[in-house]
Amino acid sequence: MKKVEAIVRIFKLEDVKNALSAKGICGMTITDVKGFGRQKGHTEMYRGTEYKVDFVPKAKIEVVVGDENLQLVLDTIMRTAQTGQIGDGKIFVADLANVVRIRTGETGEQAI
Amino acid sequence: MKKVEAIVRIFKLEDVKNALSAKGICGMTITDVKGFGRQKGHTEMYRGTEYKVDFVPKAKIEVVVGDENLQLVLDTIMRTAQTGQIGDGKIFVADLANVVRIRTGETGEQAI
Amino acid sequence: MKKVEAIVRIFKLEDVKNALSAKGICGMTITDVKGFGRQKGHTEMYRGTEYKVDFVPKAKIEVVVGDENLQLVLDTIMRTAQTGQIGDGKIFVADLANVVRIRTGETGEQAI
Amino acid sequence: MRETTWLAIVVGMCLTLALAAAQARAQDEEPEPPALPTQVEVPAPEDDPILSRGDNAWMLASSALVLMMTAPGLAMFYGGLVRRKNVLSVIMQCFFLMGLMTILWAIYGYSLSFGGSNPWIGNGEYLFMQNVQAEWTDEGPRIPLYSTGIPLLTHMLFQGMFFIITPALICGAFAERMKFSAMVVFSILWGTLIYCPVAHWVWGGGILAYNVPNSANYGGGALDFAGGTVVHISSGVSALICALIIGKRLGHGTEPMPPHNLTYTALGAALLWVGWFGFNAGSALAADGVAASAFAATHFSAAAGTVAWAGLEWILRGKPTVLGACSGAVAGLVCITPASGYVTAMPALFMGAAAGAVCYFACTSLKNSLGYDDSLDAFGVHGVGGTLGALLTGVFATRAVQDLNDGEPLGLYEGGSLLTGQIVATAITWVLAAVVTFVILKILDATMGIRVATQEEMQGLDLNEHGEEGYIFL
Amino acid sequence: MRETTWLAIVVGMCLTLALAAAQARAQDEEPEPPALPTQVEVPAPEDDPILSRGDNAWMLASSALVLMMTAPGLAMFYGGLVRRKNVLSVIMQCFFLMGLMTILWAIYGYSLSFGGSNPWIGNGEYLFMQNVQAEWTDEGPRIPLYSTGIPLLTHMLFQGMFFIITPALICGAFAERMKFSAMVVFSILWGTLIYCPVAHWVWGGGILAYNVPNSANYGGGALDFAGGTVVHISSGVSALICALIIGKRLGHGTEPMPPHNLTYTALGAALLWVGWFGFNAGSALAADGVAASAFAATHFSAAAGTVAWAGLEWILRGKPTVLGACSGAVAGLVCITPASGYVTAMPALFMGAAAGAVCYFACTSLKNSLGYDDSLDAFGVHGVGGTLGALLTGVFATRAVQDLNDGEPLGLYEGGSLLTGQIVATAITWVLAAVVTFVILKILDATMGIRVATQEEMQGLDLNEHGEEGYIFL
Amino acid sequence: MRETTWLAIVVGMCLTLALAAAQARAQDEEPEPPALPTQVEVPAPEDDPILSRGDNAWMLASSALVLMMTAPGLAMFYGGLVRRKNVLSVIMQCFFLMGLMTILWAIYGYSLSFGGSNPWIGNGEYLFMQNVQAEWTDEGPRIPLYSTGIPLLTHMLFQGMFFIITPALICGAFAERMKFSAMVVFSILWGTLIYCPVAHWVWGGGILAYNVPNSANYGGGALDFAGGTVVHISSGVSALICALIIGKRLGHGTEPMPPHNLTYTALGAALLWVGWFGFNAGSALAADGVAASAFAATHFSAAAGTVAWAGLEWILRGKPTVLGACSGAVAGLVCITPASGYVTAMPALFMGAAAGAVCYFACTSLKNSLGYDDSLDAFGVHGVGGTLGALLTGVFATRAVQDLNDGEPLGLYEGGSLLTGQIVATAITWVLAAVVTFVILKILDATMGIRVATQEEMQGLDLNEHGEEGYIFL
Ligand SMILES: Nc1ncnc2c1ncn2[C@@H]1O[C@H](COP(=O)(O)OP(=O)(O)O)[C@@H](O)[C@H]1O
Ligand SMILES: Nc1ncnc2c1ncn2[C@@H]1O[C@H](COP(=O)(O)OP(=O)(O)O)[C@@H](O)[C@H]1O
Ligand SMILES: Nc1ncnc2c1ncn2[C@@H]1O[C@H](COP(=O)(O)OP(=O)(O)O)[C@@H](O)[C@H]1O
Repeated sequence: MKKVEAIVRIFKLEDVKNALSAKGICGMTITDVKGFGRQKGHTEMYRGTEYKVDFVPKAKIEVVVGDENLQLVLDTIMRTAQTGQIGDGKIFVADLANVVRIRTGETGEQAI
Repeated sequence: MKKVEAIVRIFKLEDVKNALSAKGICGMTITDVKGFGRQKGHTEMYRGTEYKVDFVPKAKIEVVVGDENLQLVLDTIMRTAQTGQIGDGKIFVADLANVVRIRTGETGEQAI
Repeated sequence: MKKVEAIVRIFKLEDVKNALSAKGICGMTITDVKGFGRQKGHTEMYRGTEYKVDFVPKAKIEVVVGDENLQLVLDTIMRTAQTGQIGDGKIFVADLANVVRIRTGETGEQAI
Repeated sequence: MRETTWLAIVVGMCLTLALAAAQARAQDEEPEPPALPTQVEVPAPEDDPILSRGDNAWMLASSALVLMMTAPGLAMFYGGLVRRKNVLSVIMQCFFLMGLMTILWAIYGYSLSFGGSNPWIGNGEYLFMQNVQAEWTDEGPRIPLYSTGIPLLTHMLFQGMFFIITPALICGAFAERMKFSAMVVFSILWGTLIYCPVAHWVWGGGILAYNVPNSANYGGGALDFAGGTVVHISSGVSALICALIIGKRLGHGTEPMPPHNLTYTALGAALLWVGWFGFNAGSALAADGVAASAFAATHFSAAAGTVAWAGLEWILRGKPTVLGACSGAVAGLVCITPASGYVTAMPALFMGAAAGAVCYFACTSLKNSLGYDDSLDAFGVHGVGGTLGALLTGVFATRAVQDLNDGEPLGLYEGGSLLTGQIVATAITWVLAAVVTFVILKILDATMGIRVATQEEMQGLDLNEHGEEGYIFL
Repeated sequence: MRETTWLAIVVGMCLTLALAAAQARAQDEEPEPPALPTQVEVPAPEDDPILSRGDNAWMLASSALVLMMTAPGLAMFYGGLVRRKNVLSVIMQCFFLMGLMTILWAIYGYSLSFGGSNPWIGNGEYLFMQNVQAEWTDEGPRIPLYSTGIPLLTHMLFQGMFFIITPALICGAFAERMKFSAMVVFSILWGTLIYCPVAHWVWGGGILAYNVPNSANYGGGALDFAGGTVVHISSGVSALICALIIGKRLGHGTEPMPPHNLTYTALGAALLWVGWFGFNAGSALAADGVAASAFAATHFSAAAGTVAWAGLEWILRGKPTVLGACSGAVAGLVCITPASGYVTAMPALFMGAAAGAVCYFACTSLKNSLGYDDSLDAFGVHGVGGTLGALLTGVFATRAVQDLNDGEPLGLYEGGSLLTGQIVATAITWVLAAVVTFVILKILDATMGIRVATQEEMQGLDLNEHGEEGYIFL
Repeated sequence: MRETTWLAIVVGMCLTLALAAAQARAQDEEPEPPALPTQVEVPAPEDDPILSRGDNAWMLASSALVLMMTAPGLAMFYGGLVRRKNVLSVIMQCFFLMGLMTILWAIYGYSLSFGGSNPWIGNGEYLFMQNVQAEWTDEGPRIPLYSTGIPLLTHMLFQGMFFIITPALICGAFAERMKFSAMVVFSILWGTLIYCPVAHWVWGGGILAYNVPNSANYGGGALDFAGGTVVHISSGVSALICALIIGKRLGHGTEPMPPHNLTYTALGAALLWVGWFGFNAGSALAADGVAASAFAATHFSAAAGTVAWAGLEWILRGKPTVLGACSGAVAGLVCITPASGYVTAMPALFMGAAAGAVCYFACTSLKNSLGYDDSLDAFGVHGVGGTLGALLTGVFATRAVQDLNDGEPLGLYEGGSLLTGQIVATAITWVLAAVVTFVILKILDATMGIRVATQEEMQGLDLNEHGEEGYIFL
């Protein structure tokens, strides 16, 4: 089992969710995050004082998948989240030791 | 060392925290997240336009534990977070390479 | 590749970010989290009813780095986030299986 | 379904009532003397009053201020105190009542409260705004005047704003768990069966009016300048019954339920303070010296309440809280309401301080020891503060502000005997409000149900009752 | 760059216009009769009016209330309806217009609207506040009075508040995508080329005024007590044109765009309701019986609108929403505006209910089937509600409130012939607003551009147009 | 502990002072002429004034408006500007001062400010509201009147609202780091030792009053219609001293400290604008032509300030900000305050624009180059704007609005000599405010401490001083 963590632009979230859902991946968890990277932030101005805000709001999508679905998920996210502009985000893939479904107590692949 | 990540219902958070705490697990980190899964979202209506909101607010609890405590933590979360209804959430377990306590610089198990 | 997750005090976030940035680590993702640990929370009082709030607001910094940079990142965070008081936070290090840059499709180390 | 049935019944009932009243009026053979206002000294009403533009200017402004008390005032005050998931439900209660109660008032509420001189209930002379609104006569348009020289329309408007805020105050007791449909039906019945009679008894020349010939004059009648009995005791006591019957919120006592937006609560309290000048000083029904005196008493009592409650917390708990300061201000305002046009400055300061202290203990020790869940302390502030105010009016009312009894002293403090009437009026209002509210709620509970389903309560009323969210900050 | 050029052109234009008007006035040899106010019956203006402090008190309070409608009222109502990233841009539009339009009004707006007796446009007699403000005479300071006995300054102030809110209402149509600079230039031109003429035609004794000798009297002239044509039709129709020309928001129809803060919207709606008492009852220009009557009609219509819209949702969609209740209140207020000083209570209730229902369908079915993106329903509420109100004024206006035609009946309902004039005035206002708005926007679009860049629209106007964020809740 | 001691000392001091004043009054053998109001022309005070209901209506409404300026107005304006963790602390300062200062005013503040005719300080004639409130006489109740025909109670109330907002303005300087207890003691002392004397000097017939026989008449005395010296210079200069003595906020200059809720700031600024009509036009103490003129000047100056500040930002920084527009409005309002009842329209526009520009530079360049941390620019706006306004009053005041000197010209612009007195009064107020504030703060700092602990400042004042959180949005 793998945990796929994708940092994407906020306005792409809806598209990515729908695309994953269409591919049968129907579980995921979303977090609001702030990204710092190549994409520049913006400048704010309050009574003449300027503040540089480096952080850009992003959405983090976490999807846990069986190994067989990993590539499908990666491709789907890649395809729907890409704009080609700096700031499209990253996908991180990590191994998972176990998954448990709280409702039933199932573990492993069938808990996903 | 393992990182246990549990996605639970928001109103169960307090119970889970107290139960873990009672078992001597006295460190954890909580994030507000939005979940998407079998549990249905809700519909909102603004001047006649209906929006389907698929995301359900959830709490993510991250607990880092030594391997010896893993089962205890899993059991405790399972027990306190369960309602038996769809949407109870998931627990993900992953290996950790290292832990550092910033205050002291301790690493490994004793830093937990 | 490693994923470094640091839970730090909110008011140290700016410092940590700048220090990492100065060391050439110019990508990271920040999440607002609530921590529970040795550091005590606070008490709130509303019309005579007292509530104990155990959670302390913290910032979680996620940085993905090549293995060669791991120590540099750990040291930098340690140095800048430390105050010596209880509640300075923790750093968790985990292995990553892969990284993808959405914009270009690059994978592995060069996607970081 | 059941809600629709209920609405039909209620509407039917109201119409029946209206027709009955209209008929009652038709049968009234003997000519009725015009309603005697008890709030201010007025010249004998047979003299034709002439329009006083200065008074009308103040009363129109006051009417606007009193509406502002319900929303944004009370809506913010209450809205901030609930949890985020219920903020809209509370605001909706306030806002919808602005619409609903106004319609009832226009159709029959004003007539039931202020029409005719029957000691028990108003008649039908003002139904559908007849004899209130402008009418075409042989000499051209005529806009009827009230005895103090303001248009009767202005009096109707000002009083109508009270008819809105009073049931809205009760919403604090059942907040976060009442069905919206049940709240609507409850408010219609409550306004009709409790508010209108009590308003008539106290202000419409009815059984509790002070020193009015054809009132029953229990204990000599009571003084209630701006609504201690009519508004605060009636709503506060009903709120207690509501809290008891609907039961505690899920998780009450075990989960923390802190106010989700204390900034709203504080800003709402400030708006209430400002609006209360219209409420109390407006109750002079004129821009005269009594209005100025009531304004000052109101301001001083609010100030003393603020400092008393926050100060008590500071001493007893170590920190003065914003919620404490705001609650104290409201407690002071509630307490001075019945007295505002009858007391001088130092008693006003004293009454505010007393209200701050007494309501502080009511909302902390008393509530906790009795264990009911009055979500936003509608009883602790309005019921307790209103009762305290009604009684202290009997102590501090003075002929120095208004000579209402041929130069005889009024309050206990200057040697008068007003207190008895105040006690009687308070007791009668307590009993009426408690009994009728109990009956209404029991019937509603048995028929349409008054509480939302557990699942809905957990997810919040905003989504389940209104399909909306308060804040979407993404 | 181009913005600067534009500002220069506009300022130049305004000055030219002002000078031209001044000259026109200088050439006027024959003595001009003073402007005939059409909003109230006044004694023949040649009698020197004397200062009425009661009326002035109410009018000053009303002026404050009407300013409060723009901000915080409308700013909260509209601000809550947009997405978080654009909340400041909407508030800024309201706030900046409070500054900008006031300056224009002081310099030439009031003069163009209310100066002189030319049927088409005002003259220069009030330019730069001459003949309005205090002046030194041989007998000492003199503050000119309006014919109803309030200072002319008060009349100018009260009317000036309308000059602010009217363009602010239009902002609802192009919210979330209009360039701020374009909004500024648009508002200057719109105020000058649409508002001032229409205000003059209807209220300044111009071509649409009712029963005024030197008006063109198309169809007999129209009654517009507080701005059905001048304020709501003009802004609502222009809003529709704006929505059509600027195009839909990015993602409209595919992405959800829920209101980011419905608590603001509800509180703002409540403030609008309160402020509208100044708007409508203030339009009596006196604290008399007509003011009280207008106040009551306003209150009743808002109430009926609230219950109608929310009730319809309840029946048709299963849930009454907060946004529905608020929209209904505003619809009721819009609809009663032209009628408020001419109708009695039950017609007011009816008009509110009708507005709630009609605007409900306009904002849901109609808008969806036509497919334009009027972000905040400025047309659906103000255009549709204003038109409905102007027409129903022709039905329900009654001499019982004001006798404006020597005892003849006014509205259709009492057998009068007012309706024709109302239809004509409505049609003329629609055409003028639509055509001139179209021309202005096309020119602006071709020169300075009216819409922000796509990238900016996505990131939000707050950051891009103003360099600020609405909330920083960290 | 130390706080309790301090409170005891302060209360003791106040009582002593009150008794001393009472005694002073008792000793006064020669009959005192009644205080000469300098804000309006009044008939010789020996004629018994009669109650003017129109004036009273406006003054009661104005009093409500001025209270609304402190909260919700200033509370939102300031509350939005701080960081989230301190929002309640700021709101609490405003709200608690509404209680605290009112109590002081009722007990001795009004008497010290307006009692008697001593040129230096008021006497004890109004202590505990004696001779102000209603009293029982042989002919029945008597409510004393002020010379303009409003009840003395109304005058007291209106002036009391100024006594609340003035110290609240100072809170902007030490926001986010002052101990609440120190703020309380500071405000008591500041109100007693600075506000009351200055109010007496300028408005109570004291040493700075214009053209009053028994004043010291330095430079001929000064005109201050609604509080340029009394309110804005005194608070603004004290704010500067506070900022200097308490020191910078932790992280000032290195960490970003953006306003956490600019929507509040903008809505608060709008409420200030609306409330300021009561503040300035109310200072006519009547609903007459001067009130209308002051209303217009206020509105025009605010408008010009808005456009000037936002326009300057647009030109110099590329973007007009919401905070800039709001700050400009407040700057314009501050500047016109002393002049509002004495200037005509175009000078008002000019003064607003000048204030917008000057305060813009004060809050950006000047503050940055001097390096003090006046958190919310209480000095930059109120100190600088107030000083500018006081001086420009000396330039633009005109007998055309009020003839205060037997037809002699007033301001420099019309050839009068008023400016000297304005400069003297400004200088005296600067010195008094600076010196006394310095002494008070040094003493407080040495005894009870004025600044919270570092740890508490970092975590925020809301949790540490009040045990509450502003928003809990979970
Ligand atoms: N090394 C990293 N560790 C964690 N998150 C990163 C890292 N680099 C980038 N990110 C995340 O990815 C987002 C996009 O990165 P950025 O460098 O702006 O553009 P791009 O992905 O197009 O190269 C950042 O905002 C940040 O949230
Ligand atoms: N594959 C997944 N990856 C990440 N999070 C998941 C996944 N599946 C479910 N979740 C999380 O668990 C929550 C509960 O899942 P759901 O399918 O609704 O019910 P249940 O856990 O009872 O099967 C979801 O809201 C989501 O946050
Ligand atoms: N076992 C754990 N798992 C996850 N997060 C933890 C754990 N222990 C501590 N934390 C996080 O680290 C933060 C600081 O821990 P705390 O015990 O308060 O102080 P310290 O790090 O100085 O020992 C906590 O607020 C929590 O967010």
